[in-house]
Amino acid sequence: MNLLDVNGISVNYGDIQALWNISFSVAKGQLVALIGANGAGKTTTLKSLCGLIPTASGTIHYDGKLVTGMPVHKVVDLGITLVPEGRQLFPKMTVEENLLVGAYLKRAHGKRAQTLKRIYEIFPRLEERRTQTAETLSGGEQQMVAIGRALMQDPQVIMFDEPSLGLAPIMVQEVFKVIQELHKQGLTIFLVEQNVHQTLKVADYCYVMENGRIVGQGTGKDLEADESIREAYLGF
Amino acid sequence: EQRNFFKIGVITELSGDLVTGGNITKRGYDLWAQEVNAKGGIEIQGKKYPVKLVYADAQSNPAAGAAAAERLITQEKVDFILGPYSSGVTLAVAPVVDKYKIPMITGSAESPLIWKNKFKYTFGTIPPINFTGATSIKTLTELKPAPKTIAIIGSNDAFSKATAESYKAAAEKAKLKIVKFSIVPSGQDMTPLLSAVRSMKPDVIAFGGHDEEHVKFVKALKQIGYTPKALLMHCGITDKAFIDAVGKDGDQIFGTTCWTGTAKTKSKVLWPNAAAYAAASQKAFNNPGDYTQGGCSAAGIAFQTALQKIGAKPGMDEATRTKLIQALEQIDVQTFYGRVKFATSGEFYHANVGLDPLTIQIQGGHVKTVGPKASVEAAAIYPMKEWKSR
Amino acid sequence: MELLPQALTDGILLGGIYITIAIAFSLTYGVMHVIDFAVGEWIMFGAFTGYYLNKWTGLDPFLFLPVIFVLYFGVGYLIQPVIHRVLSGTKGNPFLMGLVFTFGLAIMFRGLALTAFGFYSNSIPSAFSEGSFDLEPLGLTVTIPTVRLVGLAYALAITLILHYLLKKTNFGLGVRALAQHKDAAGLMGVNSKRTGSYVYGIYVGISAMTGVLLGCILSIGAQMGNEYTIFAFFVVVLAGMGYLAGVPWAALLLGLVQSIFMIYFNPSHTLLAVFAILYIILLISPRGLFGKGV
Amino acid sequence: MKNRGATILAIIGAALLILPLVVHDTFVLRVLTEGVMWIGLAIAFDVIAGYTGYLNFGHGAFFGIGAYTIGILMMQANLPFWAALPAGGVAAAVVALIAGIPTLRLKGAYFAIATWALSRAIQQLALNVEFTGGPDGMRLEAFLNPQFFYYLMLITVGATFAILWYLLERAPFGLKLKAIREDEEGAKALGLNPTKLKMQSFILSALPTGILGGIYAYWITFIDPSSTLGDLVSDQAVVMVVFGGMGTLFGPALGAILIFAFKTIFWAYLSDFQLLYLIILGALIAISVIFIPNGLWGTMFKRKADATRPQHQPEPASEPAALSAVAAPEEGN
Amino acid sequence: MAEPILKVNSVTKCFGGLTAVDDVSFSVEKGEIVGLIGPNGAGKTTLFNVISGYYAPTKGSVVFQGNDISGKPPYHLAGVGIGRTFQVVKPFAGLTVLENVTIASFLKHPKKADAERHAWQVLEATGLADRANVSAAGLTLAGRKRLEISKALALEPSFLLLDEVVAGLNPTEADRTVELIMKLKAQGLTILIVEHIMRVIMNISDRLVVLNFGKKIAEGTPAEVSSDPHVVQAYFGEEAA
Ligand SMILES: Nc1ncnc2c1ncn2[C@@H]1O[C@H](COP(=O)(O)OP(=O)(O)OP(=O)(O)O)[C@@H](O)[C@H]1O
Ligand SMILES: Nc1ncnc2c1ncn2[C@@H]1O[C@H](COP(=O)(O)OP(=O)(O)OP(=O)(O)O)[C@@H](O)[C@H]1O
Ligand SMILES: [Mg+2]
Ligand SMILES: [Mg+2]
Repeated sequence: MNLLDVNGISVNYGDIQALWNISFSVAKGQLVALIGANGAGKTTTLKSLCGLIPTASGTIHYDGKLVTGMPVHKVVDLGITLVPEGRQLFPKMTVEENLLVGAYLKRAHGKRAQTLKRIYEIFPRLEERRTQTAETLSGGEQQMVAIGRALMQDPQVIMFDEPSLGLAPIMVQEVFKVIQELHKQGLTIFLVEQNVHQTLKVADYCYVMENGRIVGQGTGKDLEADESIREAYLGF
Repeated sequence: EQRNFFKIGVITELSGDLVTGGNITKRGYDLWAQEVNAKGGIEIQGKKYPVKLVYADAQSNPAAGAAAAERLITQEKVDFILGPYSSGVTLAVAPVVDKYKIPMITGSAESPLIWKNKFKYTFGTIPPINFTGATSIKTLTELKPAPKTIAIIGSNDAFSKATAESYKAAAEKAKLKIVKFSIVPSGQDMTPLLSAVRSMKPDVIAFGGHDEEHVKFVKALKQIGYTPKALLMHCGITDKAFIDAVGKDGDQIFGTTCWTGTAKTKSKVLWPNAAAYAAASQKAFNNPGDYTQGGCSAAGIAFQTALQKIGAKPGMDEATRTKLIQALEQIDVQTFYGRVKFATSGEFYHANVGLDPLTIQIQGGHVKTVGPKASVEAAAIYPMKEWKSR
Repeated sequence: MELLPQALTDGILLGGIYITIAIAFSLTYGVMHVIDFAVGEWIMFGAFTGYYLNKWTGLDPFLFLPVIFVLYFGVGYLIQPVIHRVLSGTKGNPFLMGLVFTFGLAIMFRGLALTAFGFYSNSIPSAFSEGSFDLEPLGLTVTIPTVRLVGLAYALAITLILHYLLKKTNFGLGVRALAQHKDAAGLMGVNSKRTGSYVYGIYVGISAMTGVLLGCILSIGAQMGNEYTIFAFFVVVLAGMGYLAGVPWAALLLGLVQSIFMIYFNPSHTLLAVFAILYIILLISPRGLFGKGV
Repeated sequence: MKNRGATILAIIGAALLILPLVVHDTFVLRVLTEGVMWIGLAIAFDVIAGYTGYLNFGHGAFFGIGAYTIGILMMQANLPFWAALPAGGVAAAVVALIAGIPTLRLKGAYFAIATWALSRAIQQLALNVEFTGGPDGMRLEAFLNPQFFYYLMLITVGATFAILWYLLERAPFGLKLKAIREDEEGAKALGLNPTKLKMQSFILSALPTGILGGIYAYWITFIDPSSTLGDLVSDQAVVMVVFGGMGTLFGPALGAILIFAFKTIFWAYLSDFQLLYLIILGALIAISVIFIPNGLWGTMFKRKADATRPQHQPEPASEPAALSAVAAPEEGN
Repeated sequence: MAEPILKVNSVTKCFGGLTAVDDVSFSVEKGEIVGLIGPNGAGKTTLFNVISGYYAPTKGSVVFQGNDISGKPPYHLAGVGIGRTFQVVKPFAGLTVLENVTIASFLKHPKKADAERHAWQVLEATGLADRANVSAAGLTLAGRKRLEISKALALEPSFLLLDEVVAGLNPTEADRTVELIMKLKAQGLTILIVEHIMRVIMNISDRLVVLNFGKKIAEGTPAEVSSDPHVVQAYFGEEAA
């Protein structure tokens, strides 16, 4: 069953059209990736999926419900969330407060103590830094908080926007491990990455985007074997 | 310009910080015009010429006042001008009216500064505050048991500071011991200062300030629980609005003024006496009017009298206006407001020195004259009743 | 020296008044990043509402506080979307736009008030305006006016309630998140529009209640707002803009400076001292007394 | 476009110069004089606010300092006006220099409120010292020659405009200030000294303001703390600049003309509706902020600029060519 | 051997109790590319900030072309030939791309017309010329990173500090940037670069300096460093690149 169904959406920034008639779907429990050049429109896609920016046309269904035009707080209430590009933490709040904001929703509020414990198990580093304000964390730690915060929402689908950006190799591996772990636990994952090599390895299915359009798709293995993809996105 | 009515410019503060005073001024001018017109106008050589007021808002800003004067004179071609509420605006307007040789009488501005500048075309019906302040102090010193100490506070604006200084000069002369003399920034909560004053236990507290400061002052004194034997403020307290605002706490406060609605005046021009004026004002504005408003109406009467005297008709030329100035310098007329007579030399040049200042006290919500002896309506209540037991 | 206890008391009570003026103002700045020039006008409207309610019903104005809060909460709630629109504009400088927008509102409100209420000053009578506490029995020459004490209590109560709301409730968590990062807060499920409206509503409501209090302690008038806007700015900047916990201290400092200055120095230099102190503190600690402003 | 703009400007300038020969109405001349003064105040304010990004709520203090300097020099030191006038500008500039060193380290609202506190402190100072006349203010000897003040104001503001235009729009200085406005830290890496540039901008804003204050004092003949050192100049300058469009010279000038014209017309011909005027002015300000956040000038000319700017295209051709399908081969690299 | 262009002598930088850079020394020879790597929060950006004058070192000194520059303000250092980019890009968002670069060009070309001409040249070289009149805010991430480089280059520096100018770029974009960097090196520029993308840093660097918890833990050729067990453990992780 498809948890997320995107049908022909277009998005404009003023006079500039950033997305052209995008369609794709994500099935429950899958790890689906979206790759593409800079400025292809990946972030724009994610933002429009969770209602952060309005779509000009097309529909988005989540779990059978139409979410197009819904404000972001309602969309996330349905169980889909985003770990945004650049982490977007609450800089003056402590690590723990950042995580607790994740449990703002009624749905998540009840289980917050429990979820928090689980997150500290996944990221013991965060427990060590509970009372440190987010702005003083290192890049990798910030990324952990961002992921943890999303998990606090008890979502069904997590969308990641370039979670490995600016991370040291050791942290990149860490983040990919966590993503795979979450996938294993049954979460549906939609991943946008520049680290194409690793991404194709872990993804069940993958879409390729260029200039605001979906220009290719296939399983991770298929795409990895694809010459043009190799040249365009894997370099060397 | 040929007209069969007098066109009179009114420059006053209809907006900005001084909007209260400006509007009181306007009422005074309005009431005069209304009354004149009700009688068919000003009678000049057997013919009656109605008056028409043209307003210009000085926005509580001297520059706007000067522009207002220029507009009224050059565009509206007014015959003469009824002047601003505040001294500041008056000081900016006066050179302009001098330049165009257009007479102006202000019914309100009472800073000594104006008169020291000796503007040829500017007159004022309200005596300067340094002329009136002494009377109240004198009245207070004649009460039994005579007060010995006084604390004087003034707000830091031109008028209030001058008030406080005139009280100070009078107190020194009357050998009252001044335990405190303070000027405070305008509009502030004065509680801490009054706490300090309280510890000195002065018999009299005198305050120079404006409307809203009067209310705050009374409330602050009450809140710290200090009742002096006498509390002296200024003319503002005669306004009904002040009495309404402080209610019973306003009772027994002294004030300095030149006129009240019950003043014993007699006149042949317009209102026969103060009471008639107060009644007319009550009818028009639901407020008997205070001495600023009265002074403004009296300014109109002064013009009216001078015009009649020289037989000037609307659309005066420069020569006539010069004659009008001379006539104004010579008039000595009894009005509902009292005697109007402008000084022609000295530090009160062109200010009205015909009036006798009065000491008043609020008694049971009414303004009563309690001094000087000749004008007394009621005996002063002294010492003041404790705030607590009211 | 004998005056010192009274000087301190007066200063603290005056500080209480400043807390009431500034605390909610600081909250909106912290959350919405708007410097509301109309803060004094909300206070003024509240004061006149209290005045007329008292006049018509004859009941004590303190009884109306909840009514006034609810009424002005509604007003703030309804106006907030407009302010939100101004502030979230991508054009121009939103901070400045917010400031100029509320500046326009303030001018308009003053005009409306002068038209509706006239230009006279007034005062709101209350049972509390009467008495005072004398600490004479304790050997101190200190008088505490009841109404000012009530004002201080009200200030502290509002401070505590706001503190509780912000720090201990889920709503508060959402508000704080919103203050720091609007989009991220949205992603966490915070309804930014509604939460913003609540905050602005609370601010307008509290400011209006403060107006009633000021009417009882001091005086009211259509032009009273300007002066309180100045003091609200003063306190909030001194506290560190948007730093709520700094407001009581900044307000008390201001009250004490004024009181000490009036008693021990030349009272006519009081405001000079106040402004000079604000200026100097900003120079030494550019984000307020505690360096915690945003 | 440039040439046409210059021609229009030249025509307006010439018209303003010969105006007093045609218009003999001294009131009109007075209004024009004041209008020109407001243009000067608005553009001077915009130097620091619009170009540099520092909202100076104490702008009125420079005006007042200029006014008082001239008042004191003329009335107490008996200097002639021409000798006193430059001193007004210099005094304002010196105060800007002294006040700028600490205040320009502050950011955003803190700067706005610190400058405002400073201007209040200066006002209180003037109320409390002898040589300013305290609350009574100060009267200058009256020299009521409308043409004189009109030309003096026009020449001063015209010169200010020309100098500012050159410095801000022609010379690198303006662009450097904008860099500071956008990102001070980033600007440092490019060799700009923000402290120095901000100070220059502050002084450049204060100097003409002080001179205008001086002319004002001599023209109106009366100054006092509540009007001359009050908030009017700052408040009105903010409104004019925002309404006209910040960070442009023509915007504030336009804003000054329109706001001043609105005020004057209302004041002169609709004075029976004085309070309505407050309501309308307030509403006008609020509404203009909502609908034209870039100000009039910004809205009128940004539109055009947007339209003429190159279309937002896909990345340059050296980028990977569009993948028409997964298998499409790719060239380059 | 000639005097190194940059010498970092025992530089320490503390923030309150935190020591972000701890007694780090190394030098950069003229014409080489030195890579600065290390885990997140190791102190790389902080060290950049010290070298470019944004922070004064708490201890130690920075010597550039034989002159002690520690504590000199950034605008002074820009004048002596140090250009830098920012990890968090800092475009002047309200200005156009051309204006952004022109501002930097003023350093060597005080006349506006000259500066603009020079800025054009820089933009052509960095491939942003077709965006010259676009508002800097409208650029994509790749564009903004390139704008950062353009601004630094417009200063005509002799020494360039690049902080994660490749991060976030897709491989093709990254390659273009690498190409640009190599071209700059060929023109004689000395470059100190921070980057997490191994593919890039390993290929372009002549030498690497590795920081961890503010301390220098290794220095050497890419080959030497990537086989250093400390570095592998702290930075690369088991699956070393
Ligand atoms: N706020 C905005 N205003 C105008 N244009 C925008 C805005 N945000 C993005 N764009 C444009 O929309 C297009 C898609 O941008 P988007 O950020 O979605 O790309 P992306 O695939 O996420 O790129 P990256 O890999 O660099 O993150 C780009 O051309 C970008 O310039
Ligand atoms: N201004 C500051 N105040 C306090 N701490 C700071 C400051 N700047 C940096 N730090 C701290 O110093 C340490 C080093 O930070 P730095 O930014 O130099 O790391 P980095 O090596 O560049 O990391 P990354 O690879 O994530 O960019 C971090 O722990 C950081 O939180
Ligand atoms: Mg993106
Ligand atoms: Mg870094």
